[in-house]
Amino acid sequence: MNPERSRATRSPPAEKPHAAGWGHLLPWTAALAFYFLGADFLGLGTNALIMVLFALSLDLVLGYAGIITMGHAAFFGFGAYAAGLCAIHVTNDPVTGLLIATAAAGILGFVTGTLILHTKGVTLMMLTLAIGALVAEVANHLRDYTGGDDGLHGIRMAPLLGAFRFDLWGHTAYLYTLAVLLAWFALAWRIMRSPFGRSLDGIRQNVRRMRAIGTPVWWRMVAVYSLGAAMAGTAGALSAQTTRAVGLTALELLASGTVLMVLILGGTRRLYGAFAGAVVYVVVQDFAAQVDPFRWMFVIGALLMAVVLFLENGLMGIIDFAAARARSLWREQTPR
Amino acid sequence: MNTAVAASRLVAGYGETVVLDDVSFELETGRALAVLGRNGVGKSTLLNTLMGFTTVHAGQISAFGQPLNAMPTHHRSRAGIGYVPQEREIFPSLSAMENLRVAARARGWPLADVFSLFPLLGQRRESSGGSLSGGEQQMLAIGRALVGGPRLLLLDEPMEGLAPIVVETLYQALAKIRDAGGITMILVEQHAELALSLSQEAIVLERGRIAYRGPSAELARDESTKTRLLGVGGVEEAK
Amino acid sequence: MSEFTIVLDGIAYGMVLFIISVGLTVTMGLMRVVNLAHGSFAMIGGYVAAVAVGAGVPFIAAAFGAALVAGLTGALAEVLVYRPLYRKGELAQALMTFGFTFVVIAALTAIFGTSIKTLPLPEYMSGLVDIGFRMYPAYRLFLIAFGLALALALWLGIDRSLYGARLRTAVDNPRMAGAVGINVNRLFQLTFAGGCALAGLGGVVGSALLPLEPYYALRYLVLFLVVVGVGGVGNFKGSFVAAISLGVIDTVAKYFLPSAAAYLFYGAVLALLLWRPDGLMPARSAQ
Amino acid sequence: ADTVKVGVIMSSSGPFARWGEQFRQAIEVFQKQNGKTVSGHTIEVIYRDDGGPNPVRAKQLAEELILREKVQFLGGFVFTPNALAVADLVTEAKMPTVIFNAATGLITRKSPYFVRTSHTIPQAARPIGEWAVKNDIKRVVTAVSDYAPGHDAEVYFSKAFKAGGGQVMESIRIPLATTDFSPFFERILQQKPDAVFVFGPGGPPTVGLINTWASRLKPAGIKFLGTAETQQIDLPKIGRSALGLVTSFHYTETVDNPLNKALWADLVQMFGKDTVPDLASVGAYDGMRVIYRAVEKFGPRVTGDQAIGLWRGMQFNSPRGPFRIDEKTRDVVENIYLRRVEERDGKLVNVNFQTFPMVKDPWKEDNPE
Amino acid sequence: MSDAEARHANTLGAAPVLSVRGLCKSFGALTVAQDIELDLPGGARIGLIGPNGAGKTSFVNLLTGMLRPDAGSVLLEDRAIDRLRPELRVRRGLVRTHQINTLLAETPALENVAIAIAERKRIGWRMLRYGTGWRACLDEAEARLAAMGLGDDRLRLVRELPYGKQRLLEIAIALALKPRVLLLDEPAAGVPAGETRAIHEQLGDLPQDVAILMIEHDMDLVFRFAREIVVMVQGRVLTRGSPSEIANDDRVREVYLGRRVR
Ligand SMILES: Nc1ncnc2c1ncn2[C@@H]1O[C@H](COP(=O)(O)OP(=O)(O)OP(=O)(O)O)[C@@H](O)[C@H]1O
Ligand SMILES: Nc1ncnc2c1ncn2[C@@H]1O[C@H](COP(=O)(O)OP(=O)(O)OP(=O)(O)O)[C@@H](O)[C@H]1O
Ligand SMILES: [Mg+2]
Ligand SMILES: [Mg+2]
Repeated sequence: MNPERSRATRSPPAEKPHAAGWGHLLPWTAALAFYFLGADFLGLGTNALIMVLFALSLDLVLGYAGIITMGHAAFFGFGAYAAGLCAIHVTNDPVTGLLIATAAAGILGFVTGTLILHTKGVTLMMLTLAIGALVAEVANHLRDYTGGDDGLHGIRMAPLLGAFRFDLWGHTAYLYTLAVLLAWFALAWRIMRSPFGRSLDGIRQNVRRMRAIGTPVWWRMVAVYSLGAAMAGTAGALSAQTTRAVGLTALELLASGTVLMVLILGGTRRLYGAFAGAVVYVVVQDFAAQVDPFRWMFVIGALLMAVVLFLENGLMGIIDFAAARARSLWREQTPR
Repeated sequence: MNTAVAASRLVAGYGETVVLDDVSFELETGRALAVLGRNGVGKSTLLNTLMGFTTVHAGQISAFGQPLNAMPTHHRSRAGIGYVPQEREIFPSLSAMENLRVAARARGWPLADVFSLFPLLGQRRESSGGSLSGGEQQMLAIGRALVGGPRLLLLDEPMEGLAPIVVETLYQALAKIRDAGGITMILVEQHAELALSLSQEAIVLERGRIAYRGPSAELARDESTKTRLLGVGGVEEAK
Repeated sequence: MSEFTIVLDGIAYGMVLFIISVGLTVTMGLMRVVNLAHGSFAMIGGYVAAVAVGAGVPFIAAAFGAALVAGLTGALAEVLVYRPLYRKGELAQALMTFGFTFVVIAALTAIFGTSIKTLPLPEYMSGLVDIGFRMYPAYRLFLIAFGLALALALWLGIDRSLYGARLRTAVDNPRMAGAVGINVNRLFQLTFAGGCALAGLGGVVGSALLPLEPYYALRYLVLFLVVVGVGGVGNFKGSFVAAISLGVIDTVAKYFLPSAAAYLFYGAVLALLLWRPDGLMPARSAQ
Repeated sequence: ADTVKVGVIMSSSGPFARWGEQFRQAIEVFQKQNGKTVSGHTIEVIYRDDGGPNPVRAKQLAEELILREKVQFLGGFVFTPNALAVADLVTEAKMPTVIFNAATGLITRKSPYFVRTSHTIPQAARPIGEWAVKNDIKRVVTAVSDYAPGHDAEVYFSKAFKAGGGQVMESIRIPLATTDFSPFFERILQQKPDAVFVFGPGGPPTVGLINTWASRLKPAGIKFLGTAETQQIDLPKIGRSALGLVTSFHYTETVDNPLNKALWADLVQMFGKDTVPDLASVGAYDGMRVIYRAVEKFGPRVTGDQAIGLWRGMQFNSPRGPFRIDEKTRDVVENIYLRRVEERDGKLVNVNFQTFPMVKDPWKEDNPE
Repeated sequence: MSDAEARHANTLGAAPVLSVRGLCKSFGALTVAQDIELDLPGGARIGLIGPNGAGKTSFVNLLTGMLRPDAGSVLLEDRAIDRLRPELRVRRGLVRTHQINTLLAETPALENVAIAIAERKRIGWRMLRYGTGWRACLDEAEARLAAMGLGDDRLRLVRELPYGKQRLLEIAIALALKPRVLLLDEPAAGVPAGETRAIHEQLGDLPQDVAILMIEHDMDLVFRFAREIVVMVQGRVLTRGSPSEIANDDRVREVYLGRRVR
């Protein structure tokens, strides 16, 4: 063997973007601080957190496994209806309802996933879309149960853990949502760094390669699809429980489109991208709609375009950019 | 003096990564240059730079007296640079025939000539590029460059994946092109003897710099340099 | 004979789907840009024509004028919006074109208001024609004829031409396409403009079945995507067959089984795609 | 003098943007006619966009309006699910809330602080059923959009029609996304009914719906019965196909009444000659009247219970005609008009030919508390 | 080992690890496999050569399940695997490399190998408890890359590696799967002559009972490696024999070897 192997380039070894320890602290502290500082906006805040969870669930499916789905809202909506119906007919304990809804959405994800995940690309996209549309249609038709177009209402939640009432100001709702989000986030963070998560990364990049090392590709995709569905179901359930209402819109294509937009806006495959995207989207939408409810589409549209044009991977691109700047400044200042 | 290609103090790479460092050479029209070197020393990058696929950080490159630095790739092709990339890069959704037709120019080789050079390709002309076998794709990549009527032919390991008997045919064809003059060739090859016997001049790259430059015949005889720069000694010894 | 009428209705409806989606077959199918802004161009065409017809321009002239305007808008958008995108991957493209659609909707609403726009058909198209056993709307016959002509023209002009092959090289491998002398930027710009012009034309011609309104660009987008998806990305024959099949299935189902109609369209999409995962007419590269 | 804030939740973006626009224009006209102040107190209207049927967003907006903006009244609500979503909140906050549009029967049941200034679907659908069966129409096919309002319309029309001895041959439900109505109408053609009762999805597809009727069913003598399909705003787009359509509705633009004329005239003056009042306009206009009355009576610190107390049984003249809020149900009691589309001065208009005076919501009668 | 002995070992040795029975495949009018019969006993070192387009890669695709045969059967350790999906065949030890690089381009070289090792160890499903297991995979991957001479490149994204190193990585991954049967499709194409030694050494380090089939157009490598050579032409086995027999076979010279310029 030749001991002096040539290395032609001077590029440093590839660094995987890793959020540093304090990087974790920032968003969560901010979310907690908001509870104290944004008291008038807790409803908005809760919706934003729910959107974060929803987008996070899409990140697993789309960002990591590369399954482009246009029907993800089906799971959100299914979870929402499951939680709502559970509260009305079974038990109005929030945690039980949340678990039931999560499981229900996960099962729907598993069943539809097994059906469609042998396809790929545009075909898969259209299949997810068709399934989303069919689920929405079923909800519309089962008016006796779902309220159809009138929406599901009459949901009354028992106090959380028997102790905390869902108050008018949304304090309980906010903290409850934040806690659930944190739990899912921690789980997702770990899973995406596990061998399982890495195999998804591989599947997204090159299915042939993964087959050639013996990865049961289809099963892995079904697994992550179900996982994402369950997570979206939790988000839906939170929405149903905190607003005490579910509408068909939760299931509609536009909802699938919105969450897609939110995730890509934030940046895929970062987990925190879901954070950035959801918060910015919800806030901008709310703000623009207040300033001029007739023209907010223009603002949102321009924002989306600007992000794509000027940032590499969504809003998280800003953070990468800032980190890179900081690193190079650091290097310039410290003699090597 | 009739210079076909020239590079002076060229620094080029991918994005911020610098691969080629201070590379200079000149090649006269009608001559063949062998570019040798180990894995990852920048051979392909040199050809890529001539095609405009890299970032040039410093230095000049020109072909046929025109500066290339700012010229878009399709103009380079129209100016007469033909390219056979290392990974073949044939167009998978086009048939073999279409792969040739999109590249064909009046001044280039007629399609029939390509098919008589590679009869197998003629038999597969209706197959889509993506379904061709590795060797067939290689033939197609070469054919595609030839039908464009290049004045400067860049070949990145053109023999790879071809059966020995086809290598022989191709060798003779390239030798003929070389002997006819007119077409300038830059040939990147792993098989040093083959490359050296086809070319009049050779450069050896090491870590993106030119480590050796001289007539091919001389390098072919210089076993110690070859061993040092190319590590081919092992093969010799095993024979 | 009612059955025959229904099939005819289905074909006419399918033709509308085809006429509007075919532009998307060009931009998304052939050029592989995830073009969620397709509806915007159809909408721009439709609005322009509506204004023109309102001002007294004859229908056909207005239609082609609208196609031209949509095409030019497309050419401009290609430079400003799409060109930076080709390398950025499908997600960035989806986001960008979605944003673009929002902006177009907001702009058109600002200019033309929030009410729907109608495009009155000329006399000769709005009447009924005797087709032997009954009277039948002339407009639908026109749709069928127009759709067939368009399909044939595109099949010959793109699928079977060197231009089509060039386009596919640029999509397969733009770098290498440049290396065989193809001006990828110009080719894309022209093609994109063409796709947008087709969208504009479709917006005009189909306006009686897909009414023009501020939300048009998003409301019917799914329909267009489905046609392109079911047809197999990137070929006209596929889109044509898919559009007609979906049109006929949808219409016939609504006639015979109105109670299940809501499920039938997407049910059919699901069934067709599970049966033929590469689309009804898979593109060659999919083999 | 104080400022009284009124939060209006409406749809002013997306496919239903027109509703928001109509609301806003009518409110501005109302404030022009009646001043922006009531007994020296400024009435400030704060608009919020819910973007369409979206209960989650509606609830969040209502929360913000109540908690942050500290509004005194809520108004608006184009869609039923949005109104239902705020019911609990409104009850908890004792917030007097005026539904300007949403038209499902049960809404006012859901909170004691709801009143309604629009109509309910059953209210509009029943009279035309009663009328049809008395006017030589014996056999009908119903074709309604497949969503809750459509289902309600189908049920209440059929009930009244059958009660009069008519026969409903088939009840077809048309998927909401339908833009090509020909297969349904072709099916109806085969059954040869005397008329078809239609409840369309509203908005853009209406034009296609009526045109398809005109080209397929009209020649066969099958009449068109509807409710909101022939609004003035759509008539010019539908064109002459609309001639002769019979619909029943609580508001007709051509009603001869000074308030209506003033409303129309001011809309035109402020927002251009093509502006036409419609159900959204009267809903918002009368909604503002109701709110003004409450401030007039109780001043800027009006409580929910005071306002609702005042509103129960309140009566006044509306552009639509006489108007009353039911004492018990807090729902609107109003005339339902049967109208026919006619051509007047080269323009298509709805013309009333029969009035069902002061109709109550039939749903509440059928579903006693 | 003499030629005769080699053949003896092949025909009479232990039961074949892989046997191919009557394999047929055509694409329309083009036949790429015509009634192919082949046994790979443990320890086999077979070179598969033949003109371009003869069907060599297709043969590998048929064995690994990437192509569905029209007829015939493949037995791995006496069990028919025709119905197994490709990934399950891999799990049973039937491993291949690709003629055209098939790697995870946006992933560092190290992880490309580590993921494969994780699958081999069946820990690819682990989601939550994986710490030491995954560390071990990384460590093994690191060692394997170093042995291939790719140690310095382990953290670089595959996309940025030069072509030749990507070829070596293909092989490193295949070896990391600890195959029972290894099918190499032109492993050395694009690898400089100096570097082919690394391949040769690595193959030499494999357990002796692993069966290897190598497709190559580089005759130096084939003749150094193979104990038996199979020549395939137009989907059929033209002939087979020891390297020296094949080198002197006129038919093989005519259709494939030519006069040997190399
Ligand atoms: N896209 C890229 N981005 C960054 N670096 C690259 C890229 N492509 C190649 N390189 C680096 O450039 C250097 C030169 O690579 P190049 O492909 O020119 O080598 P080569 O001499 O052709 O090698 P081989 O013999 O393997 O083909 C290598 O170190 C490689 O890692
Ligand atoms: N999917 C396919 N559809 C149609 N023809 C195919 C397909 N795959 C391969 N072929 C054809 O089958 C023949 C055999 O291909 P294969 O790749 O097996 O050749 P090979 O022996 O590996 O050749 P090489 O030495 O050039 O790699 C080729 O002529 C090729 O064009
Ligand atoms: Mg190279
Ligand atoms: Mg091969």
